[in-house]
Amino acid sequence: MKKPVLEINKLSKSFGALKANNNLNLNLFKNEIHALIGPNGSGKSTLVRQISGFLKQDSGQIYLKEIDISNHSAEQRSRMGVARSFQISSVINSFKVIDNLRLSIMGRDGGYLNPLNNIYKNKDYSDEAYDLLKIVDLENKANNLVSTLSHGDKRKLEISLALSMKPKLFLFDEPMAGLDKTSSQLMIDLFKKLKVKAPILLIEHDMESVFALADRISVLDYGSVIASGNEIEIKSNAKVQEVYLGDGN
Amino acid sequence: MMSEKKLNLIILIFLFLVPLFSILLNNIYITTLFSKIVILSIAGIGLNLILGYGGMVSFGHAAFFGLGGYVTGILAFHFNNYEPIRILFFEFEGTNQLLFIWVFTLILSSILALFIGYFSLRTTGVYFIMITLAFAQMLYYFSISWPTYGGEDGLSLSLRNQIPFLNTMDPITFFYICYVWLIVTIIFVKFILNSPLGISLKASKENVDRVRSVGINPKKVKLISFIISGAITGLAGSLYADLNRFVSPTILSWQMSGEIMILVILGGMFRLYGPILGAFSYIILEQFLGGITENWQFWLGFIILLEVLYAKAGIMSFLIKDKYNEKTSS
Amino acid sequence: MIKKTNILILKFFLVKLEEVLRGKIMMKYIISLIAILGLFINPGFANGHKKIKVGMITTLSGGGSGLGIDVRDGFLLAVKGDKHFEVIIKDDQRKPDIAVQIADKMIQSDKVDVLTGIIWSNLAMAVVPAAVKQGKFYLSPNAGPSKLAGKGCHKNYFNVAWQNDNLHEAAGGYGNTAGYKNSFILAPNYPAGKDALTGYKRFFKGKIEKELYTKLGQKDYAAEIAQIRSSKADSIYFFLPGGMGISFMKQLSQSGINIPVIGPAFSFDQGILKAVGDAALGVKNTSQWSKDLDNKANKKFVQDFQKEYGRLPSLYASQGYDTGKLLISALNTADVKNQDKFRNALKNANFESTRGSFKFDTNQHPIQDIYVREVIKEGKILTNKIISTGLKSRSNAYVKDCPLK
Amino acid sequence: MEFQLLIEQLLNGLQFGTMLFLMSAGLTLVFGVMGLINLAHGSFYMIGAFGAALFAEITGSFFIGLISSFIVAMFAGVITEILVIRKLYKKDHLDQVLATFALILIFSEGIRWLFGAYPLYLNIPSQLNDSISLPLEIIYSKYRLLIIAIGVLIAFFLYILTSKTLLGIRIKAGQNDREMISVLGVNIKTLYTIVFALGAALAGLSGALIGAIQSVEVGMGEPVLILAFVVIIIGGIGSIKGAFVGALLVGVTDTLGRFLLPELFKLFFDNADANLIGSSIASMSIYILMAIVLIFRPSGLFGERSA
Repeated sequence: MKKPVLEINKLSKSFGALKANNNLNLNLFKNEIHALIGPNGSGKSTLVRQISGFLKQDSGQIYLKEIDISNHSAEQRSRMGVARSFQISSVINSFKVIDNLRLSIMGRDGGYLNPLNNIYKNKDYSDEAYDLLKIVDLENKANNLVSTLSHGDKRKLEISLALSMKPKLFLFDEPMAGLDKTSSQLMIDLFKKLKVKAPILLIEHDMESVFALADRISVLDYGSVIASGNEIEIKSNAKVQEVYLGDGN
Repeated sequence: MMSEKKLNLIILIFLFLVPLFSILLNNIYITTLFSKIVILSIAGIGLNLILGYGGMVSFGHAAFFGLGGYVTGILAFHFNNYEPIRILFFEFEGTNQLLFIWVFTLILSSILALFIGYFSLRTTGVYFIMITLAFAQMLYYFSISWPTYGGEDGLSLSLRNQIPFLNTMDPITFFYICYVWLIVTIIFVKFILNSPLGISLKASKENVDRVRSVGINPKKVKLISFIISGAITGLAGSLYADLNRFVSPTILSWQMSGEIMILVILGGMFRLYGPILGAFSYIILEQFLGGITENWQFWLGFIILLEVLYAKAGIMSFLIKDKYNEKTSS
Repeated sequence: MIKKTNILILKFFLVKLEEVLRGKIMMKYIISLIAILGLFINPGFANGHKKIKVGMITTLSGGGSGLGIDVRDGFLLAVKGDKHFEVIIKDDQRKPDIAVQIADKMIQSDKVDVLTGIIWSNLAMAVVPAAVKQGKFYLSPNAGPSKLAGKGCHKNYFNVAWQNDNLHEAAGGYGNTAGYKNSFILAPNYPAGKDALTGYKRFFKGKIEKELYTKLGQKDYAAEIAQIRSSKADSIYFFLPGGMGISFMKQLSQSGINIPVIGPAFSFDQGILKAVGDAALGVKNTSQWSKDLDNKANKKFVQDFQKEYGRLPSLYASQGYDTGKLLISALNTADVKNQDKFRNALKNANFESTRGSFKFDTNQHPIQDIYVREVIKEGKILTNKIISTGLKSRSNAYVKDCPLK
Repeated sequence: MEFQLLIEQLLNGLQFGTMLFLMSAGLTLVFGVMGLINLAHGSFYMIGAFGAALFAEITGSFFIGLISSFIVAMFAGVITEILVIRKLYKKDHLDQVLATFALILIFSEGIRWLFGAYPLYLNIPSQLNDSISLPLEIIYSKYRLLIIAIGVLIAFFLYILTSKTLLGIRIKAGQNDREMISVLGVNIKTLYTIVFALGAALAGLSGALIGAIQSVEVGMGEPVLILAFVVIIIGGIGSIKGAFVGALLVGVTDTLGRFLLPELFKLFFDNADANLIGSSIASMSIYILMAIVLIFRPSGLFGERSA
């Protein structure tokens, strides 16, 4: 059997009495976009935060290419290739676009405690930054202040930051949220290109995008995966229908 | 209105010429007074590294300033009375050589900053302000009640410490020593601001999550910056002790921390040269008001209040125009 | 004073600078900066015969400023109308580093002949050694740290008030006279506090029940008073200057403890008595001066002070006054520029002190009587009355360490 | 060591703590509701004490003095809030620190201008100037017992105010969500003025209560201010309960530390050294306490965890 890039084993996390994740199992294979859907409060974001290391699990393990990273810090995981985006786009607003990328390239390569080298004069960094911006089509805004960018451009910048980490996998937390139709479509095209570089774990509310992109879909409810499969399997699953339509009827 | 670069140049040239003015006006005290301004500027630049660029509001930088002062005082004290310093099983002689003293000061204030920073950086916001204050207060009360080095009375150095071939007692020579240190500090901090550490620090101030998700540990970044900041302020304290030929617990008090902080904010936080202008205005104002009225503190308070309420980003913003005039909110 | 040539050089220099920098705006700033510097230019001082320039560094703002204000007022009263005097007064904010900087300014820029005015020992320690080494006279109107009386004495340093230990020694002596056998003594945990208790113990022959050091600036003495209550002491001696003493006395009287209290005059002097209130009534305190001292100089002083300022003079005012009178007496026989002659004139102390007899010992600290006073009520006003002489012609314990002859 | 002495010291700690609570309650409310760091809080303590001394002298009644301290400080609070503080809510912490520091200078020098440099007289009435016998042969000052009682009473009153009344609910809403509260139609400006003035008035009252047994002088507020900050940091900012617990902790630690530490060190050193080391460490004790609390609970004992 093929080895998964990411494997999550019996992950649990509670906040007081609330079980956000309950014995959750999940995996992600090469060249795959695995979409995670579920109603609000089903534990999707909690999961992303645990995978990326921003939140410590109560129990269970997370494996990245068979290495147990459950006890690694967020920054260690980032350097190991867990690249993420945030639900609300999170970039350094007071920096120029290109400096955001310089920051992330430098973070990836280490040596960020060096107080003497002039980072703005490092040609390797600049070249790589421009290459990355080309991928997301932002190279003509490289010297703009991030605070002046549109929402869509900020999303793109975030994707390029994730790309710069030489990722082994992407964690995208609602990347389409707040985007208009054309921007969403651009993003969908981009993701299709990206999944060849590294598999994507996608959390998304916009079902159109999910069905357009996902190779596999898992549905989360009350912190556990209740169904997993392709578009048709999910649509016909009784439990899923109950979760999504039950309270409506 | 002018560019920031031009203003910075004017500041440096003006400071360089201070001894000349002082000779022309036949008033050597001007030089002594500006030595104080330069020294406080160094302390302010040290604090500004973490305050303005790193968003860490340390209300305890007097700890480093005072430590620098006391290291200088204590080494000279032991040099003068020929008693070696004993710490546990180690024993070493005092010295009055500034070059050694400065190295000692830098090392010891870094160690202190490592200690204080390690614990303080577990907290954020107001808690950070207060825990740094707490550490400084501990040192303050300790220095008052520990009698070996004078306690509340402080410690007098009969002469300034020495540098080979220079007469440090000459006010102009001493001024230029401080001036050189100011230039060194500015260059060093400028390097930092363009370095990986500096950009990580600025980013950590704004968005810790982003920084972590690109593989940078913001705590380490902040701690290293805190140490550098403490060391710079410690050095300023050492110079201050030599300027006055005297150290006392006053320079460890919370008012001292407040004063360093005020001149940073007064001058303009997001600018490298802001603290210099802040120190300049604060000291000159103090001198000027003190000369005309006994209730000068009342008016000083009044002026500071007006500055905060109606000037946007420090005195520097009166003189130059750029994006920092509108305070960047994070 | 700017000489004309200096102005010309300055102008020439500025024109050159302008050419170099080629920016008019810059000039505006530089000129305004120079205008600020101009603030430091002092009015010219003619070096006429027998003029004297006095720099007074004292505490005029914040806590403890009452003492500085009294010293200043006393001094100014003494030299009032004397045209030989030019007095420059600066506020040290009770911070030693500020005091040092003011001293630098007065020596380097104002070029004073004599410095005086410092209230606190720690400030004196910071300023005096450097000032006298630079050839200035220093006359202390209040602080008398032991270091400056013993090995650290200096030919240009004169103390017109007392050596720090004096009042405490007298209190110890009074403890013997009053027949106390077992004293509870306390002072703040700082050098002057330790000196104070040492001074008391030097003369007190009874037992010390407990020696307690409190935090400097502490205002709540409940914990200490509880210990006094549970002790077997028959007397209390305390040295707690300023607000600390007020707090201690009030709280002691509220505690209902009825053990006699002795203190130095600092906590029972005119300025502070009103704030202590009736709690102070009957307390014995030691002082080298009192309002009711019966001599001509003192009567005139008390009268003039009240007339001039509309309040009763304090101990500190008397010390400032004596400092001024001493300077006048020296100036009458010698020019301050002739340092040796002037120093001898000071040493002779040929002036009428408000304390009656006044002489300098070889270390240039006073030899004087220290009195025991009792706090009484005159009408509605609390004040002091001398009840006995605690120590007659007392010098100090450090004379032998001082190399001066 | 005697048992009575220990109890007496505990009572002293309690009394010190309740006073600190009066000071810190306002500070913590103002910070919690308006997000304002107010260094000038100590000035209201001083203003209260001076107000009390003035009115007690004019009327001859200590109790009128006490009441005036509350009113005078409240008025000073209202005026300060309207003229200055209001403009600071939207500014960052640093500006607040700077501006309120400037206020300290203005108030301190202003008061000195008005009242002169020497301390003022304020003493407690003779019927309280006495001790009372408690069970177990404990003798304790009546006035200090009264202070404890007033402190506890006000703590109770504040508890009711913040948890049971409309004003309290609004204050709470303001703490949690500043936008929300204006949506609810509450007049935010008035609410802020009320909270600020209440804090100032409590500080003024404690200034008068303490001024009567200590001294009424310029600069009396700042040492207490630093202590009050220590208290609210230990307790967790914004929490009245935290301020109460923190105040008692600080009061007891300080009082007992001064008394017990020198005794403790006598076990290891000779008498003089023990006194010295003991009192040195005692003077640092509350700061050590605060550092320890913050190291283990970075947002104080009752603070929000995600501060």
